[in-house]
Amino acid sequence: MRPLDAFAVADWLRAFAADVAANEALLTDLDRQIGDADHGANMNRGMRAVAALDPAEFPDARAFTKKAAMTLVSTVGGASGPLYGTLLLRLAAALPPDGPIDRDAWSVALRAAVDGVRQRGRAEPGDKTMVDALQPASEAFDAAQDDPWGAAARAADAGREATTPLVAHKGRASYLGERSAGHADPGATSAAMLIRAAAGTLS
Amino acid sequence: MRPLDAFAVADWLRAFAADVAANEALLTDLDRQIGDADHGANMNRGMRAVAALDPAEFPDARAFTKKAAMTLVSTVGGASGPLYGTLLLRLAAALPPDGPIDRDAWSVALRAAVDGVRQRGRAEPGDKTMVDALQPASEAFDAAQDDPWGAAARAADAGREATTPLVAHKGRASYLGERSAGHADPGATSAAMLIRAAAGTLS
Amino acid sequence: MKKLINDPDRVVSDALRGIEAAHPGTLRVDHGNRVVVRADAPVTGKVGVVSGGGSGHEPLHSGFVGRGMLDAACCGEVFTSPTPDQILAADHAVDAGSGILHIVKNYTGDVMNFEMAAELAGAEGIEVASVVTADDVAVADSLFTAGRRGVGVTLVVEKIAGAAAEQGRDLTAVTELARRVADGGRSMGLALTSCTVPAAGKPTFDLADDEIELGIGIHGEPGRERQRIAPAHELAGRLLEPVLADLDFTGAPVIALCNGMGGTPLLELYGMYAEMFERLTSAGIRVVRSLVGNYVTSLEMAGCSITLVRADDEIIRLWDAPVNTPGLRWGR
Amino acid sequence: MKKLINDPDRVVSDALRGIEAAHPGTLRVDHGNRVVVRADAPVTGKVGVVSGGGSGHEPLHSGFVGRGMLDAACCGEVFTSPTPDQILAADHAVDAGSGILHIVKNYTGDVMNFEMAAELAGAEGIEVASVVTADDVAVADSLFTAGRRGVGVTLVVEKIAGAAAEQGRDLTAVTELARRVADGGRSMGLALTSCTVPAAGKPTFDLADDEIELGIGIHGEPGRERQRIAPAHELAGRLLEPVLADLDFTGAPVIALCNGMGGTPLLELYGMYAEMFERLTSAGIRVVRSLVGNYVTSLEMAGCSITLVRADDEIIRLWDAPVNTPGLRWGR
Ligand SMILES: Nc1ncnc2c1ncn2[C@@H]1O[C@H](COP(=O)(O)OP(=O)(O)O)[C@@H](O)[C@H]1O
Ligand SMILES: Nc1ncnc2c1ncn2[C@@H]1O[C@H](COP(=O)(O)OP(=O)(O)O)[C@@H](O)[C@H]1O
Ligand SMILES: [Mg+2]
Ligand SMILES: [Mg+2]
Ligand SMILES: [Mg+2]
Ligand SMILES: [Mg+2]
Repeated sequence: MRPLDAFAVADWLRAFAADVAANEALLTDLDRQIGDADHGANMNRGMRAVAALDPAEFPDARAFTKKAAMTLVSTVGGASGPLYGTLLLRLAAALPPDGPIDRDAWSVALRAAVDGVRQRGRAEPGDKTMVDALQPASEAFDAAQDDPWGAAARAADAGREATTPLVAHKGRASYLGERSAGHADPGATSAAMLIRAAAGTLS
Repeated sequence: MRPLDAFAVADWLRAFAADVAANEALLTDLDRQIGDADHGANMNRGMRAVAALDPAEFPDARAFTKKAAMTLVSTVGGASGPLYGTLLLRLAAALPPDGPIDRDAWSVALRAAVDGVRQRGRAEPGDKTMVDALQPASEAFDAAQDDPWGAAARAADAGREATTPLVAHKGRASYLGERSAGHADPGATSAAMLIRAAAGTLS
Repeated sequence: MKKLINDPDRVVSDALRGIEAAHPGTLRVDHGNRVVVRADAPVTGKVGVVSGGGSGHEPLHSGFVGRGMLDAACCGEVFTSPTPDQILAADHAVDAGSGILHIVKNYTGDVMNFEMAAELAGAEGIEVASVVTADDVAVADSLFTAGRRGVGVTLVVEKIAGAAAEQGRDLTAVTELARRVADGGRSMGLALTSCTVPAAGKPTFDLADDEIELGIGIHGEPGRERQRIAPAHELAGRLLEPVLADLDFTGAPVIALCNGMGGTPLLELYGMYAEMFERLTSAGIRVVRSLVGNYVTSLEMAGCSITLVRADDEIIRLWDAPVNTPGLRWGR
Repeated sequence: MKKLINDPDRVVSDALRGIEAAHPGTLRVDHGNRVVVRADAPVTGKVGVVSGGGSGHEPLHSGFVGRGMLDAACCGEVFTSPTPDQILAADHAVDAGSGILHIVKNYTGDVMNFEMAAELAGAEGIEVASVVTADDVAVADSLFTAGRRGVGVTLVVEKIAGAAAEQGRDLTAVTELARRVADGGRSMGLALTSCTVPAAGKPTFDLADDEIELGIGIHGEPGRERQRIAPAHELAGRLLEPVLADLDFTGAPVIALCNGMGGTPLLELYGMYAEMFERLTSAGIRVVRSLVGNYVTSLEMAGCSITLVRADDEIIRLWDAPVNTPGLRWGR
């Protein structure tokens, strides 16, 4: 595992930001199908602001992550702003001091982050939300023999895929009732990108 | 010349009403080009009401024509309502008593009618209005060797044709300035139908 | 054509049923004549203020009937001026013996129908004065043409004349004020899309996806010029330049109207108003009162118009006077 | 996409410049936080009433800021709820020490952002209560879902809570009233056309030339069902049936809102209201107050919604109380 510091977290979130920017139209199109056509714009606005943060200005990974969380909360709005903001806030609070970090520490932090999202959104797995990518990711991370981030990324992606046939129970897509089935969830799609970015930068 | 009575005038106006009904879309389309796309609807609404009048209920041609005029005034609105209304009102006032009628009597009545339109609308020939069909019709009626109504109808039609290149100075088409050139005037088109109907029913 | 209507021929009468149901204390409706009348008309000792025109411009005119503004509005077919007998019925409904002012937008049909009605009313001994609004600078003004169209200033004339009549001023005074406002008003509009007249069933004109029409009227009459869509700040300039070139608006308090044509959301209208306000301020023009919204519309047309009115202290006081109508309401 | 804007990213901030220029005596704007604040806030001894949401629904909410209604409105990006720091800035701007009511439409994003703001305000010692509106019967209500969307009733809640706060009632009383209104309101909408979110650049959904979408939300969220366009009297039934099936509106005075989605002209809205009013009357429902117009909109979407609110004498008195905002104004 890459040792923990503000630069590691910044690399992670910048990789995520780049993926979101490249896929803004895709995320918005998914949201057009079952939501209000703004998830790409929302996430891109927020992650552009996060990517502009300079990790050199922060004492440690925890402070940097907290700032990234607050940046999302104050720039994104909508459902994804508080949810991704809470994810990073809880992650920050659970992070150990800078330095070498083992998989157990990441496991604890990741679980705390995902629990935070579930509490904030009151969503259960199967509700067709970002939780359907995040929860399997956290579980796969814990169960992996080796390469836990890689396992988490694959699980997040599978979780995202699995949202397609679901009927949404939370978020804007829930207004569609049965008509929400047949489209992947936009938030699960961006969440899978977040975990994939972690695999590419934190392993 | 067909002797004058309420039935003769009713036949004339019903023939005109039928022509307007058959050409409602054409009149509206002409008005779409240089006006507000309602001349067909306006004239059809009014002439339907006129065609529904029963000539048997009127003492003479003059009373029937006056009623037709008031019917147009109170059902058409727009520019054409007062103009066609005034045309028939002045015609009625200038009509001789029922019975045989000669071309001189018609000539006087037609001239009075056309003068009424010019006064009400303050339009001169060449302003690209119904006057450009009516004025030549009246003049051709007076100048004709025989078949004065036929000559009037041909002149009205030529007058209508001649409105195409004109720049409008009166009515809604005048707002277009130079852009009003290139389209025939809708009111001149319906006025030519009125004179043609007279040729078919009053000769 | 997709519209929330029963039948193109019933659009106006259906809407009149609705306006009657929605504003019982403010107005009543003469359905036979399609005239909307202030609930307590005729008001003793008061000049009657009557306007009207084709329908499809709501809230103009029916939405401006009520205390402090119009005593009656005559509703023609969509975009077709009302007939003389409608107007005469309105005159009868509001006549309190103090005379009647007709406020007429300068369209050939409106002018002629109101003229005929005024002749008929005059023959009955009712004193009628008329003020014609002709504020649209998109149209060249000339003695040899029908002159300019009446658009946005009509609202301001109706408000000021209505307030003056409410205060008991006589017909001469109300007419003089109305004319002063009409003379001091200039407007210019643009369209992003056409409207569709219900009876016609298809759009009055076509515009490409990146095209706008400058100098549009309120009946879907074509404008004078087409250009590509441009940023709001540029379009604000295109609307204001001909207005400011036509009349000097410095040195007097100005009433400004940033008016939507019916299909443009408030979000955009406020953005346009921001651009206009800044241009006016830097041109030294002092906007002291304003309205931003859909007031003088053209069915569902997308677009907007600007109206500026050169006012004075008296006009501003009358603007601020109470008004209670469906479309404009303030004070008690 | 053809719109009267400068740049999709500037739409909201441009509109805020315009609303500030147009209503100087009524409100002020905190441009950094995109918060519209009543001109004289904070008002001593008065509960602060704060709402907000995504932009694109104007006049909701910014157009309802002023005496007798909202103390502040937080403006998110188009169709995107505002952030907690915007809401906290609004709370700070209106806090007079008497507590603050948040009026929140029931969307996951709005609920969570207002919740976070309330936690932050609470941590600073500001007392915050919240009322969530959830009146859209097009959405199935269930404990296991996000529940119903908040739409038209929000306007009525803002008016009643604003009037109660203006009269000096305390936070508990204002909150109880707001909740009572929210509980008694039901809505249903339909769309003839989609809207286009400026940042997205294309219509959110497609409808055929003869198709309408029933049960539409105010963010271009797809509805529940499509059908062919039908006459207004039939569509009025389609909107009213589910509303009336959901709550008993007999035996109480009812406030009715016939609301345009932004692109539907008043002429059509009044026609729809006529149909609704007749159905309600024959169902024995007593509509005592009404609004017909574009109040809770979805950019330039064509369509309409109906909102009915079961009221009582106290609510009617508060509805009639003076209000002075850009979008709703009456009394002194
Ligand atoms: N209650 C919830 N819990 C978890 N995730 C949610 C919840 N509600 C919505 N989401 C996620 O947020 C995504 C939508 O985000 P976004 O479009 O940015 O916000 P909004 O729905 O406010 O427009 C959904 O696809 C879903 O994954
Ligand atoms: N001042 C006028 N004098 C004579 N005819 C006129 C005048 N103004 C308009 N017209 C005629 O009226 C026709 C338009 O009628 P119509 O479309 O029914 O009324 P509107 O212009 O009010 O919509 C024009 O084509 C023209 O022939
Ligand atoms: Mg969304
Ligand atoms: Mg016409
Ligand atoms: Mg017309
Ligand atoms: Mg959103």
